[in-house]
Amino acid sequence: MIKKFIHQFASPKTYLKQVDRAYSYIFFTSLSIYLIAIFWGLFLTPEDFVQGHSYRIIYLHVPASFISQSLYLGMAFASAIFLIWKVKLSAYLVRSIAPIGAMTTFIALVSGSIWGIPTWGTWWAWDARIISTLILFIMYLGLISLHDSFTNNEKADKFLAILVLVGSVNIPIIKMSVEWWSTLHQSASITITQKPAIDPSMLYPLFASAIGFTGLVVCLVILSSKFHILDRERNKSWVKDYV
Amino acid sequence: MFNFAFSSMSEAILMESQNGQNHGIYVWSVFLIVFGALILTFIIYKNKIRNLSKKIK
Amino acid sequence: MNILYFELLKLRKKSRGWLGPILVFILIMTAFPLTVEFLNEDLEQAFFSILWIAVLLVMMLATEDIFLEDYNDGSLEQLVIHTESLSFVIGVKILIYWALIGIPVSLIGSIYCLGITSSFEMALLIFPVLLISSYIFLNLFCFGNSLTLTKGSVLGTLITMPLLLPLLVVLGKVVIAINLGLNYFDFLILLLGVLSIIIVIIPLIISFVIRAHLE
Amino acid sequence: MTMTYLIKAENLSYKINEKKLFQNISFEVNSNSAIHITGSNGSGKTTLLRIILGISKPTRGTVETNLTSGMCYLGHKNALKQYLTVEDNLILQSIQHNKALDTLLKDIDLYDKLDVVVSNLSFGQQKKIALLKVFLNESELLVLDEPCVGLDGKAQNFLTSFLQEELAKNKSIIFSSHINLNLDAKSINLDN
Repeated sequence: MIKKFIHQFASPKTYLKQVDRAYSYIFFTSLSIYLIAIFWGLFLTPEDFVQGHSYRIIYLHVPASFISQSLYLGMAFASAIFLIWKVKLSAYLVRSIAPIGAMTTFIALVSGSIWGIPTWGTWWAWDARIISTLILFIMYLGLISLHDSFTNNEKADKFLAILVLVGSVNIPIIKMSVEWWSTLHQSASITITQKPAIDPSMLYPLFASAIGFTGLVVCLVILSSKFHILDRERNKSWVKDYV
Repeated sequence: MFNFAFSSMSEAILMESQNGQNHGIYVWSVFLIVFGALILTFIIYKNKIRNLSKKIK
Repeated sequence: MNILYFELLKLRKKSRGWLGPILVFILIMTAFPLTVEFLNEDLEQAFFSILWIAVLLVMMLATEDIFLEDYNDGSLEQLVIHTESLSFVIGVKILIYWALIGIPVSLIGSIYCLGITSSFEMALLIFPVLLISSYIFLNLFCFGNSLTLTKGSVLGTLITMPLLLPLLVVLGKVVIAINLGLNYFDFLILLLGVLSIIIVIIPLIISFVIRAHLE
Repeated sequence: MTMTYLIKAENLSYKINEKKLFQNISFEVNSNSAIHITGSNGSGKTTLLRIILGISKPTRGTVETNLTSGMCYLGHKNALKQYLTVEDNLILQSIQHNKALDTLLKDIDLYDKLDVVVSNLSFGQQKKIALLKVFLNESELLVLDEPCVGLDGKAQNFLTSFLQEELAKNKSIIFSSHINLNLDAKSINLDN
């Protein structure tokens, strides 16, 4: 029952139709939220007492680093669905999330290291979160090159899903171990369990920028998945009608 | 909460902090990188889809 | 027990498969002091990081060929058709590789440790750590190389190395613990725990991967 | 009484990268029968055999097996270790050195090659060594993928007569071949 439902709902064709309808709404809403949030964060919030104006990078850096990890989680979910129910759509999604994940991780890495110059006095510290972000970046690239090295797409999907799942077990372990190894990075600004350590007037734009950035990344994932679906299913009749 | 932190455009670009350093260069370079990466990725994928559609047709 | 005999028969004629990695290990451990100015203190500081990286590298070299040869000549598909428990065979195969490469490398590593730190206790304590870590390395590289079976070991290493980082951190801590005379046995138990999970899971994953390759 | 079958394949279809290889292939293998799979290059003969063996999975359709003593498979890859001698390779394939083996080796002109390293043998000679496993098998179903490739006329005749004997011994054979072996076989063409 469930299997049949998933297969019907998750046919690439219906997915593309739904997503095409939603795309422009998501894009314009999240773009305006993001622009407002960035404007708010960069011009309207007060200067930080300790870090000065450089703390404004938080509105650009934190959403990217949050998304870069969430995307991996998303890939892991999609991989599990693919391996359990053999839903092709989720295999396509895994492949199309990977480059977007690499892009956001790259943003997080570069923005973080620029932020480090005024704050820590160095652009590269052997710090736990920098290292685990770098590793995440390399893992994304490894996933892409693993998939691209196979000419048989079905096999490539399977191996990619396995590696993503193994990696998803490992990512928290990597984070824990590297944190244990050394820590210099300021502790996370927002945690679920504790009261936020930053002022609400700085926090609201942060949330807004996180939401806006997430929406934009979702748009990118939609575009990327559209490309991969069309590419992989190009011999099917519905694709010719669709295009 | 909604007061401008800077009084002029040039101040906003320089972003001189209380410790006397200009942080504008860091903030704005990150800004450019983030927006550049986003726009570039959007363009790349739009292009890819367009080229592929042509090929399929 | 046929598997054991067969594997040994193959490796007897293929000495580059097991002797090669051991010799490379000796070469690395001999070459690295040449890059450091000859002061014993510097040597000691660099020694353990070189040791772990060298073990890692050698285990990578050792697993390069472990499934590829059987895949290319078709014995892997015969194995899949004729054995009920592919993962058991894979587990035994990894065990043999460890016995032939991991154990000698651990022994040689401890001897080098004795030579450089001139502390017998250190060498004695580092030996079991080397044994366990080389086995874990071997398992994970087997996993990586099974994924990238026909695509070369560079890609295999690229996707396996990130998985090994936590282990490297633990190994670094072990050395500190030994130096300070702290909770060495806690680390040993931790490593053994990790190993026991990996020994069970990795062959299962590899057998799944190999079936997918033959498909 | 229902017919007993060894292998029953129903509506097999296979796709690679969303391209159809073959569609709706159905057949039954009964004991004491031979099936000859034909088709042009790239029509999916090897894939079909691998689906029967259970190595590959069909995109659609099912394969039911009803075997008691397993199957014996010889594919394009001969499963020989190039760096080992013929004798060691036979050990690896669990073939006992006995009189039956000796006479067989004499029949196919390989008796004096036992100590030779496999990589020094020609392609045809290697194929013959791989076939030894088939000649000495005790399973009820033989699955042979292009068994004649690289064999000389004498060896081909030997193979044919061996397969005829096997059929007489109530065994079943599935094989793919471009050459028509002199066997009483039902043929399946993959081209349509």
